[in-house]
Amino acid sequence: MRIKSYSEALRDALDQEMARDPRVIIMGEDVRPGVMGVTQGLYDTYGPTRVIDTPISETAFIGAAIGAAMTGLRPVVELMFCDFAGVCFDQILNQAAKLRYMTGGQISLPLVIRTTMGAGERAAAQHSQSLHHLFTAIPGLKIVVPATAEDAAGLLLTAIRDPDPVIFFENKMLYDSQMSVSDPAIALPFGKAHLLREGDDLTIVALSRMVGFARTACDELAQKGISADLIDPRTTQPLDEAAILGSLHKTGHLLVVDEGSARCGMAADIASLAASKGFHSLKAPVQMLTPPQTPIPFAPELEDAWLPSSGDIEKAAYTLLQKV
Amino acid sequence: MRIKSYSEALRDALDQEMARDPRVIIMGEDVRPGVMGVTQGLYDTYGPTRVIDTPISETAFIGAAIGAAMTGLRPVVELMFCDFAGVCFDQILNQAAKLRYMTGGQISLPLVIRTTMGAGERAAAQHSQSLHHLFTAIPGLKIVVPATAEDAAGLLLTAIRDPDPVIFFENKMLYDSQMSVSDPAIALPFGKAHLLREGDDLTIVALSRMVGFARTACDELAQKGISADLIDPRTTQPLDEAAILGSLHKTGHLLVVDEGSARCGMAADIASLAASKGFHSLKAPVQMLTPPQTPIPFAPELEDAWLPSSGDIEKAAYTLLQKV
Amino acid sequence: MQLPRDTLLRLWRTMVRIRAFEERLILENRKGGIAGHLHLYIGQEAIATGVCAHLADEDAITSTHRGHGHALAKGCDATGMMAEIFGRATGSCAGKGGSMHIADPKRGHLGANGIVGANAPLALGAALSAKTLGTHGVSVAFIGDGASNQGAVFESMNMAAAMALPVLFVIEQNGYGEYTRTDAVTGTADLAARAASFGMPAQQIDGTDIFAVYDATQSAIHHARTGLGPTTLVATAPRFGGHYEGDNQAYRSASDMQKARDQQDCLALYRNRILEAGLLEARDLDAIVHAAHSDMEQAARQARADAPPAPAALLTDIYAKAL
Amino acid sequence: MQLPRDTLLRLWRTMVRIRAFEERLILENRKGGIAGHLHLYIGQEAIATGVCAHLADEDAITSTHRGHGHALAKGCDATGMMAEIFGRATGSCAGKGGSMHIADPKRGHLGANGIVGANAPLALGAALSAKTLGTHGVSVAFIGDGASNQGAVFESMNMAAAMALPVLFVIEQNGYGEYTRTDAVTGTADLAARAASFGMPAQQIDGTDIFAVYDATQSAIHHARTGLGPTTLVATAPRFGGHYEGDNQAYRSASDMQKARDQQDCLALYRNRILEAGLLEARDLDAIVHAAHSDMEQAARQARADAPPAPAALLTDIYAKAL
Ligand SMILES: Cc1ncc(C[n+]2csc(CCOP(=O)(O)OP(=O)(O)O)c2C)c(N)n1
Ligand SMILES: Cc1ncc(C[n+]2csc(CCOP(=O)(O)OP(=O)(O)O)c2C)c(N)n1
Ligand SMILES: [Mg+2]
Ligand SMILES: [Mg+2]
Repeated sequence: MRIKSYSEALRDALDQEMARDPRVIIMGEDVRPGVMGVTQGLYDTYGPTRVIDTPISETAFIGAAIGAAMTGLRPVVELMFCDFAGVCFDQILNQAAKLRYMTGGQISLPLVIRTTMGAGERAAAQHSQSLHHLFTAIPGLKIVVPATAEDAAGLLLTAIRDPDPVIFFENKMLYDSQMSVSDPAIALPFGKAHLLREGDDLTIVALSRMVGFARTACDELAQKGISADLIDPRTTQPLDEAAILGSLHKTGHLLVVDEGSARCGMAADIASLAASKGFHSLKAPVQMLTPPQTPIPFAPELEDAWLPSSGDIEKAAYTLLQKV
Repeated sequence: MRIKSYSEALRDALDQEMARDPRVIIMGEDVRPGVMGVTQGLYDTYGPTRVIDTPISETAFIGAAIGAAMTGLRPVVELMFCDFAGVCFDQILNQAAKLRYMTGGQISLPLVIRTTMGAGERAAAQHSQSLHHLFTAIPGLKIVVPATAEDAAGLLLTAIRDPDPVIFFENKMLYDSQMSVSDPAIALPFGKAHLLREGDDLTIVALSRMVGFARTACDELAQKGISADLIDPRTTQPLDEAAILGSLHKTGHLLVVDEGSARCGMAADIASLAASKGFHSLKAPVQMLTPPQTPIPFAPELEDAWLPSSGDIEKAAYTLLQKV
Repeated sequence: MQLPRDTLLRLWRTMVRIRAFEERLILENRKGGIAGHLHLYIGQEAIATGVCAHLADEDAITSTHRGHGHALAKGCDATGMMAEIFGRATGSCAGKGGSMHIADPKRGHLGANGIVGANAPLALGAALSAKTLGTHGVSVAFIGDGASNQGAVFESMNMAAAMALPVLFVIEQNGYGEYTRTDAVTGTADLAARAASFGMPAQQIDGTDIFAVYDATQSAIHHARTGLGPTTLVATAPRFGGHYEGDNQAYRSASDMQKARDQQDCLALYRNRILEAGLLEARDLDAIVHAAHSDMEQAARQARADAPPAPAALLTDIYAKAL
Repeated sequence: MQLPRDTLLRLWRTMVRIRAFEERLILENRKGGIAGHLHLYIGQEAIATGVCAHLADEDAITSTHRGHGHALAKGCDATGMMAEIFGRATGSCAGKGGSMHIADPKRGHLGANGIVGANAPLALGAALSAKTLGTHGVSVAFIGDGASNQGAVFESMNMAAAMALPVLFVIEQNGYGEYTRTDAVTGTADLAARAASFGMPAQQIDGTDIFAVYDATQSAIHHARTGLGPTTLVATAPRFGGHYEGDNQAYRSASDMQKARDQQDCLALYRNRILEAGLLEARDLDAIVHAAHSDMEQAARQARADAPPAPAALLTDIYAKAL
């Protein structure tokens, strides 16, 4: 174990896989200097054929990564901000996600698109979104939303070794968060939720940065004598339905916390799971805590109000239980 | 009233608004000849300044429509298939949807993007998708999914007169469906659901082409002594929550039928509404009927199996009620 | 024209098989039983044939909605393709792709594409693999003239040039994108100059002249294989039919359509030239035509007889392993 | 150089105000209290100034992440901009947009943009409105050299040329896209020739020479207003600072940075030239510098004093009317 930041853990995991498998290459804008931090230094080790700076042409280089994945490489491509998925969405929606199926299974796509999500940087509406739900809605993709450095590293190993296209959402507000992590990283399975707290009164499902906030909220709730299961699904596709339903069966109360869209987002998705397969466990309305359905405002006061906080989570849990 | 197809009703509504308001222009690929049917003949009436054939450059022409909407025109732009939204997604996600908010309300965007959705044409995975949920998840857009010729015409008038960007999803499998419609068309409000059948046993919420299938299913169910409220929200943003919750309060049972994604889609979205605000009305698990979470297969046998049918709806309703 | 006899026969055979495959499709489509649209390549056969003649299985192509010709020229099996178009379990994509999504990675065919222009970046990727893995492979993206106005294509041209990737962009200039004349929506008439401005050699060629296509491709592929980077070829050839089979082409003059068939038929042009030059005998050529038609008839008969995919196929191939 | 005195003063004033605005931002940022990144325009002032000198409020611009200069040159209010960058309710976008999203449609500023290249299509739309409504307006899209490799830009160039829209594409060639040299990821060194290949006049100009920018723009705007369609200008000028304020520019040589300041400072070049030619007096120029600095100091003081948006602002301006 070693103390590392989320960002360092990711970098080391990349390094680990590049050392292990010569087919792994990295592509993206400014990946040599490593503007986003994670790829820093890899160019020095692996050189220009494996660490490739691209033009500011996301369609071309993500498409190229898809083509490369079809033909023997295992590209890990960096899309600086998930907000930029708009300019290359076709390559993800209609190419990467569908090629295996459309070709009757002839094509394998060992591709990872690393990207960042998350508000809080005062980067405004076009650089702060959390769009994991848009990709979870596309069959053929796997979606990873790690909340901790350990998970980030372990899931990145799995993503790189996976034969299917993976969209890997790093929360940029977590990059500097430190913890003691396995060294070298240990691969973690997809579709296996992480139970961070155990309790009886309610189930809190949280994603990405909201997991940490929820952990804080759980500690506060514990002070008030309320105990919660805190579940981080870690991957939204595949989703560990059993973990969520199992916990719900025990607690009867569900709070979902997500930084993505309130409409057609992961909170709704998980709430719908409870309403269908978990209905008989439910003792109270499902609570969904998400930002309001607006673009992300620039002014710090507004952005802070926009993003769910640990206090909001605590309050939502409390309201939920009062409602019984 | 006159008998018209869904496609004719749309064309006539376009004609009606173009005649009424000289700022309304039409843009898109092959809109002069009217490859998709709806814009046929409008070029003869309105000429090259108001009916504009574009290059096969969706980013450029949808972006141009956004820019034109900011500066005094009211563009109605055709995106042949909603599947093609991938190549111009940024202009919708980060430009059209956010410009009013990011500029503190300085910019108005009276823009309509007409597009097609729907499986059944044996057009395979890249020409058959129903992606209304992806847009419903984006704050700042309004989303219309008309199920009948009357609704298509009435909602298109409203869309064109609306000061916000509207994504208007025409189900291409409905283009030839005929009915008696108001002539001239009468504007229909956004956010107002259509109650097509009234009943006590369950609430069926269906969208787009699934509405007609659900109507057939309701007739069959009626034969078996089961009566249902059949609700077509007509717009997914704004969503007529009151109509759905009101009906659910009466019936206690909810079946949602949608052709979009099973994950993070409209079925989940409406189910989550029931699980939160409608929980105390619910007497049984919410049923969601969607296609399986796969790309859309080409082979007719597979495509037919993929798409929910009226028989599937009937069965789902029956199962739902048995479960009580 | 100094090509060896077997090359001449091979080129003819490929062109003829593409024509026969699609003429068979027209017949079968009239009989009924083919679902969805067919975008036919008839008139443009010399392009796919002349280009793919230089490619081995290790070389990759990415193709378009009008892709039957590319697939056959790249060596895909006509029987599997026919079955695919009929939506059969025996189809090259197990019936899941259809006419617009034929692929055969073993032959280096990475797939036709329903999103115009989207195949260009994919071809870059294959070229990148070839370069990185040192296979000496090249890749070819076929692109319609209408599709050449897509951002994906422009971005790919720049990136290929910047990285000196072994790619060939083949723009098939048939004058139309669906019902619209490409020149009406394109700022320049010179697509080759436009491509060249991205930093690569580019050339306009007569796409009805297979020798022109063959020669230009040879140079381009040599250029690519020797590490000098991409090339664009803009090959002009008419679409005989409409955008899709059944399109009545109200937007197109009768004389334009007639001229295509009478004066711009790449097969007739080839045949005349070869016979005039005395390079092959008429009966050799005719035998190939005959064989092709009977092969395609047989492929269609087989496809009609084959079974559709089993219902369980709906849920396979979404991921490598079911989740 | 045969410009009237008041034009010379106006150009100087605009350049100086842009410089003063951003120098003030650097100071204020060091003091703390400015959230988010600042992408500074220092070094490129002559481009925005020379271009926008020809534009009226009816003419539109669309801008980039590095957009303060464009906004000021287009006549946006410095106080409102400063307040916006401080995230105040009094900001030009009510504090909702920030540095990267400044807009002022009344002045014809349709918005800076955080998605590089995405502003190009928007400018086409304004040009289309001008053409359709017969206002004789033109529009300008400012585009970074890195951003010029985006599909959105290429598609827009083609569409503008095909439709002869009154648009000017101004590519600001500062040599970098973030930390990467643009030439390392671009297939051609000649961005003007690349633009020209789309079917429009295009010209490379010295973006540190405001007279060159002014003259080239004058012709381009005339061309556009007379219905002849788009033009591209590729204007070269160095970024003095990093990609964003605080970037230590480890990727850039000290001499490159020094050269920018010592030899390529468009303000110093202008001042020297004007004084040498005896067109204006040093004290006139200096007074403007003085006034600009005190204006900007005042704007910053005001911005610091202004209130942030009220919490209710979170939920307004999503739609014209709340749903
Ligand atoms: C991104 C995208 N936009 C639009 C279409 C619809 N479409 C299919 S084929 C076609 C015309 C293509 O013209 P061209 O590239 O010249 O190819 P051709 O049909 O002439 O072979 C269009 C517009 C599409 N498939 N993809
Ligand atoms: C579509 C998109 N891709 C990537 C980015 C991240 N990004 C912001 S600025 C920038 C560099 C832009 O370079 P250039 O266009 O030359 O403008 P400059 O910063 O030099 O003014 C990049 C890559 C972005 N904002 N949008
Ligand atoms: Mg064409
Ligand atoms: Mg630059």
